[in-house]
Amino acid sequence: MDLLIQIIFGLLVALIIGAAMMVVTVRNVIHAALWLIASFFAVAALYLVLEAEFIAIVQVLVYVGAISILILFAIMLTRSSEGERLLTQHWWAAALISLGLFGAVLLPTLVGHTWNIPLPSGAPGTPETLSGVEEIGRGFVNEFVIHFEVAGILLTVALIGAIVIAFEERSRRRRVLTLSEEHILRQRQQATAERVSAVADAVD
Amino acid sequence: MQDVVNQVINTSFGWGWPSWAIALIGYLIVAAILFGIAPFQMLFLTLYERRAIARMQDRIGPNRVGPEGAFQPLADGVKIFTKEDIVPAAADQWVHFIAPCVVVAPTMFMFAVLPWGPGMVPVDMNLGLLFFFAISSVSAVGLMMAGWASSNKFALVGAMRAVAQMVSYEIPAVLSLLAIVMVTGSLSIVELINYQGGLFISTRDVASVPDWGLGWFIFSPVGFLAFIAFFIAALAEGERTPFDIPEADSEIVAGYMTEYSGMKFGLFYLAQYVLNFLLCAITSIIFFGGWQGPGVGWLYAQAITPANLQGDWIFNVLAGVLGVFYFLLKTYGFFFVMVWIRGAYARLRIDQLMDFGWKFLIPLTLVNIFSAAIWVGLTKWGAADGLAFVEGWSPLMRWAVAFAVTLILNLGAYLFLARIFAQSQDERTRQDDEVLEQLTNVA
Amino acid sequence: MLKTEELQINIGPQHPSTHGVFRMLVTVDGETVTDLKPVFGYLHRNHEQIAEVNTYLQNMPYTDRLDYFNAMANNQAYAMAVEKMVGIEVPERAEYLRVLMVELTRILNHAGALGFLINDMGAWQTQLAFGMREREKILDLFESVSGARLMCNYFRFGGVARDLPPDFMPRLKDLLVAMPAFVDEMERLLRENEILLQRSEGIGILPKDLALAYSVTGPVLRGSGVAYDIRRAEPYSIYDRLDFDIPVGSVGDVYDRILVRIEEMRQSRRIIEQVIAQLPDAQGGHINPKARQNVRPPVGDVYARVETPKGELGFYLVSDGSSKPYRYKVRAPSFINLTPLGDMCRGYKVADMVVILGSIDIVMGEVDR
Amino acid sequence: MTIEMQRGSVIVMDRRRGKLRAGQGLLQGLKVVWDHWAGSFRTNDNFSKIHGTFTVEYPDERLPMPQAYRNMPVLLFDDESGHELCTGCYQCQRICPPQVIHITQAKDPVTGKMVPAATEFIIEYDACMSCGFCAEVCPFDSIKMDHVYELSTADRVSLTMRKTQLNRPISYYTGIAPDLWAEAQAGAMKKLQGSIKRRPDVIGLAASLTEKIKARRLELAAAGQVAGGGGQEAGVAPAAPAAKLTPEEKAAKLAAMKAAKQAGGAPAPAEAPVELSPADAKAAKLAAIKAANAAKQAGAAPAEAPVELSPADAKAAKLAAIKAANAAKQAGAVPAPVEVPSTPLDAKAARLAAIKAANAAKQAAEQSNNE
Repeated sequence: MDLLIQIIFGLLVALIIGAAMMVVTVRNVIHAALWLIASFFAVAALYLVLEAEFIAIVQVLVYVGAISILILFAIMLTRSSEGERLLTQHWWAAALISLGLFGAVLLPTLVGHTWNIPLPSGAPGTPETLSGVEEIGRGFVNEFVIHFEVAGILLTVALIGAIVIAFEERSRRRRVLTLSEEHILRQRQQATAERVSAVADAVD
Repeated sequence: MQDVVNQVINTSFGWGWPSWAIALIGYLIVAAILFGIAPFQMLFLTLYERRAIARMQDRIGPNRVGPEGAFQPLADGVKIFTKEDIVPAAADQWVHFIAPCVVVAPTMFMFAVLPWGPGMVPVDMNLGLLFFFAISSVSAVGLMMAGWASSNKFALVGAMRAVAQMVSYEIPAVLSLLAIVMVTGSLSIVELINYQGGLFISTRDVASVPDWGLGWFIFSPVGFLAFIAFFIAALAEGERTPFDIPEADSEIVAGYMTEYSGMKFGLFYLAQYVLNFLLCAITSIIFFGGWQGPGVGWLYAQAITPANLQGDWIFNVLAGVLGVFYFLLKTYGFFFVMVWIRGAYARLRIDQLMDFGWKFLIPLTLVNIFSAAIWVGLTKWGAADGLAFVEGWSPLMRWAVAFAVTLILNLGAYLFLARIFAQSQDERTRQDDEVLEQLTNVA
Repeated sequence: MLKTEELQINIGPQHPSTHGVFRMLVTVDGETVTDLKPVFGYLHRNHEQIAEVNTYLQNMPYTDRLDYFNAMANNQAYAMAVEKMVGIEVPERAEYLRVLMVELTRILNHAGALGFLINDMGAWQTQLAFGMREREKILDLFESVSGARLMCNYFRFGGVARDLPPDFMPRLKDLLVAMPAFVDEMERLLRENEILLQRSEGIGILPKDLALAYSVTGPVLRGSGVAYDIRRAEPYSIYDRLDFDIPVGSVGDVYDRILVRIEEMRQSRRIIEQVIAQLPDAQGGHINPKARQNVRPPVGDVYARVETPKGELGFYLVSDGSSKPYRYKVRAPSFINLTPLGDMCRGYKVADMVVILGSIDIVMGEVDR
Repeated sequence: MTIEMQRGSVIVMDRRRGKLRAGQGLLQGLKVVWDHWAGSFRTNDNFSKIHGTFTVEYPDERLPMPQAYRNMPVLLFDDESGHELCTGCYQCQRICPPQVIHITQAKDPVTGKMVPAATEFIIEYDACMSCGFCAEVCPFDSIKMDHVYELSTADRVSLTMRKTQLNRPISYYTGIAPDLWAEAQAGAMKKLQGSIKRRPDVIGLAASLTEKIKARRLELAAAGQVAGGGGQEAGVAPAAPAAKLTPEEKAAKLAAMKAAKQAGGAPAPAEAPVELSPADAKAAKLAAIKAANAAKQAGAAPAEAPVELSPADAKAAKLAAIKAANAAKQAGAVPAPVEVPSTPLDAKAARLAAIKAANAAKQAAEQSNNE
């Protein structure tokens, strides 16, 4: 069993890293987004290997199903999907800085962590129900209520922002009149003009 | 399956293979069976649909190839396999190539959690229902890829419509299921089916009801409304009439499939029909008890199960056969309803579809969640949860009160929303004075 | 901010819903049509020029090919034009036979047109199949009387080619028994259906005075609320002896056109029943025996028009005294009704555009000629 | 814009607004479709029903074609004699709107004059518009519209139909359209009777030929006077007729015409030259019998010609029989057209038969004169 898990783990990690590399190296932005989706999906599979079913499913639902679609939409709204390869002469500096930052975040964890993972206590194949829906629900309204609420507010704000942007755009866009609307409009304008001229005549 | 494989390899043959190999073999066997079933469903459903809709149109339908046209799908398959695969010169070759696979794969995944009969589920996942819908949303990526890579305007418009529709209609689908999940308190599909024993009333609500396997959710107001909403959303998700907008042939030719030919096109078809099968199956599981039906529960109680190791294997077989029979009967029944609707209705417009989803279906499902909460409170909670007044009532009484309250609530909500929605639709089409005033000022 | 662009889509000439080879150059903003240019001529067959090298009788089968849904009505218009030019008397019985055929044509055209319209809205052929079933019955009748289903070529100068075969009347009476059930069924499928209401109400409105200005005719004009029907406005043949009503719409949208077509089918049935009742008393044979088919009309010109199911079909003929028309001009209803399409579609969605085109009920054979 | 209306009114369609639409219409639609589904297990074979399947499973079942059905034109010939009804009058070629009919008129091999028959008759089926004008206009009912509609081929050329492909026996046409054929027969009969009343001398001849015949008669009469009365050219030329017809002769002639028409359906065959269709001995025998009958009706004793039939030389025998028939008709004092197309194969036998026939005819004429 362990060997199988290790093989699967290796494959998944290779896929994740490979896909992530492709994301930053391909020139076509859409291709990059698609590689990103592949990476997300592999991460979800990794969660499944860790027997974190709920997280895995949420990863698929949120990242693969929703976020990636949003990314694709966003890319399609941008002007060109074919990016220029921007490789300055100081690319090594950028690489160093990013590596340094990465190390600064990761190294304390790598060094300070005690790497003695306890073996599962129960028999293999019968995981504990860590992902019961009731527990999650209780977690949301008890322990993590602040996080939950903050996330909710954030999403609401984002939603409202999106609506505002779309509305602004809509109001600026000239609505296309249908034939009958145009006709009624013209009739009214005529009537108004006639009224005005009648008034003018009366004044004269 | 794993224990059977273990039995055969290690006990009978005595080869002493490691557990991971046993597990792998077990998974592979199950996967192979499912991969065999899925295309078969597609073949069968295409013939089924064509024959049924032909009857609705006073025709006979394909009856030339084989007895009653039974081999027509195979002939179509041969035809589609031998067709030339045309890739447009302007297409993005790789994405164009991968897109059908991305569309088909999730539908195959979804078979993993589908229970066919009592004890017959490939993976009894705790979160089966969630898994089902999470995976189904992945195919939207494939549609997007197909539409974008074809570099065809019809395909792009079709993909945009498809994705917009899928994303919007997932919400009412999941919300309507949420009501059911609230009642059962579990996301496991197997648990959902087990809940639906009984006769008209679920045994979990009123324990004294005889278990005829007929305590389906459809018989409660909450379940009924959820069923209506879910089935409509399923039609939209499966791109069935009246929601087949992404492939509206009279407007955008074939939508995202426009630039596909040969077996790639066939794969889209495969994905669509398998998805339709799955949606019908999940509808029958959630609202019509899946394999539940008269006799199955009794047979399965005699069978060898983890709970009853002294059972007789013959009952396993009998319960399985009867369960699968009920399940497929219901599933194909729902597919008939899909075909029936396809035969009767025209297609909505994309903005009307969005209106309907967001302005009618989602409020309706939200009301239904409220009803579900009332249902749960009235049937399950007691003084400990703050509902002291139900303490003295008998379970049947509690059930009856819950039924009446939710019925009134749901019916009222439906009529109210229908009126509001009809009015809003009227306003859209009206030569409104307000609208015109606005236009006059602008002009 | 988000930038959006207008997209130009070519709908046609090869497209499932353009009713033939017709192209619409559509500019869309998202899903909204901002501009539409109809492009036609893909089916141009030089009809009018061919007619000028043919004799008058030889043109009769060519008129079948104009609007191939209603060959009988086209024949009638052409026969009337030539008869008017030469001064041929048509026997009473022949007139009744003509009206019978033309009203059957009207039913079959509307049954087909409604079916195709619903198909354009996205239904999967069911309503069309029902319409086609009735159409087939009528075509069987046409076949038994004229020898062909579509290209009937039944009318001759001074009458019709052949009298009714003996089994015609019983079959026609059977057909009339089924007709109310069929129309009611069609109405049930079309009239109350919420989806169809959504797709047709308020879509493609053509206001009354604009309809007149565009000189559209037929159900499109009547749908816009103008009670104009040549059968009443300028009674020809024997229409002044028959009772029938003119259905008109009130708004001028696709829904009104559907309603008008449904009601016209009922009225046509009424006419046919009256024709059946009056036919035995009618005088004369199926054709004026004195009428020569190889006509040489006197020098002059003539315009004759009839109300075909699609609208006013007129033939303008100029004769130079020879056996061939000097000028032959067709006023085709489909062509004229198509002119407001671009304006009617503006501001609606792409899906509506298809429905509006379907509600005009064009046949490209007549548009391109 | 309103119009005056006497019988009828304007109805404004009711849009049924203001009704709550909560899905009833959708359910109604489902009901309609359900009724059709449930009713589709019966077949719909009646015009008065709207439910039930109305599919005709085409290659297995076919709809009966109405008699008037017209698909593509074909040419008719007489079953017994193989005689073609077409005289090559060009009426159909002239009326044909797409101009797909091409006729080559037959010529006498001896004199080079036009004869009322077509040596070649081409119809381009690929361009034919099935209007049926050719059948309507044909004065001899020789071109009729076929009912066969399975004409698809892989190439366009094979749809250019030649005369041999177009020829159909009359019995074929009576099989597909008996009423129409009866109508055509009645029409032809009426025309014939009218012609007999109007022009008793030249019955059944094309109008263009009557002048020639008159001239020829005068010429022959003059020649006869020179030769000393009643002589005739040997061999090819038939008996020269008496200048005046007796009433008996007239009756005999009418009977002959009728007999010919019963087989041929038109007055044309009586005079028209015959081209042999590939017929077998049986057909020849039939023709011989018919000729004998015709001769009998001409008031003569049975001609010898049919008796001498030998099955070995069927073709020659048939030719002889036809000649005999002609001769018998000529006993009715109509001058026979001189143009007798003889097959090059056995011209000699044919010539012999013709001479024999002429003799028989002479005998017959003498007998009838004696009577």
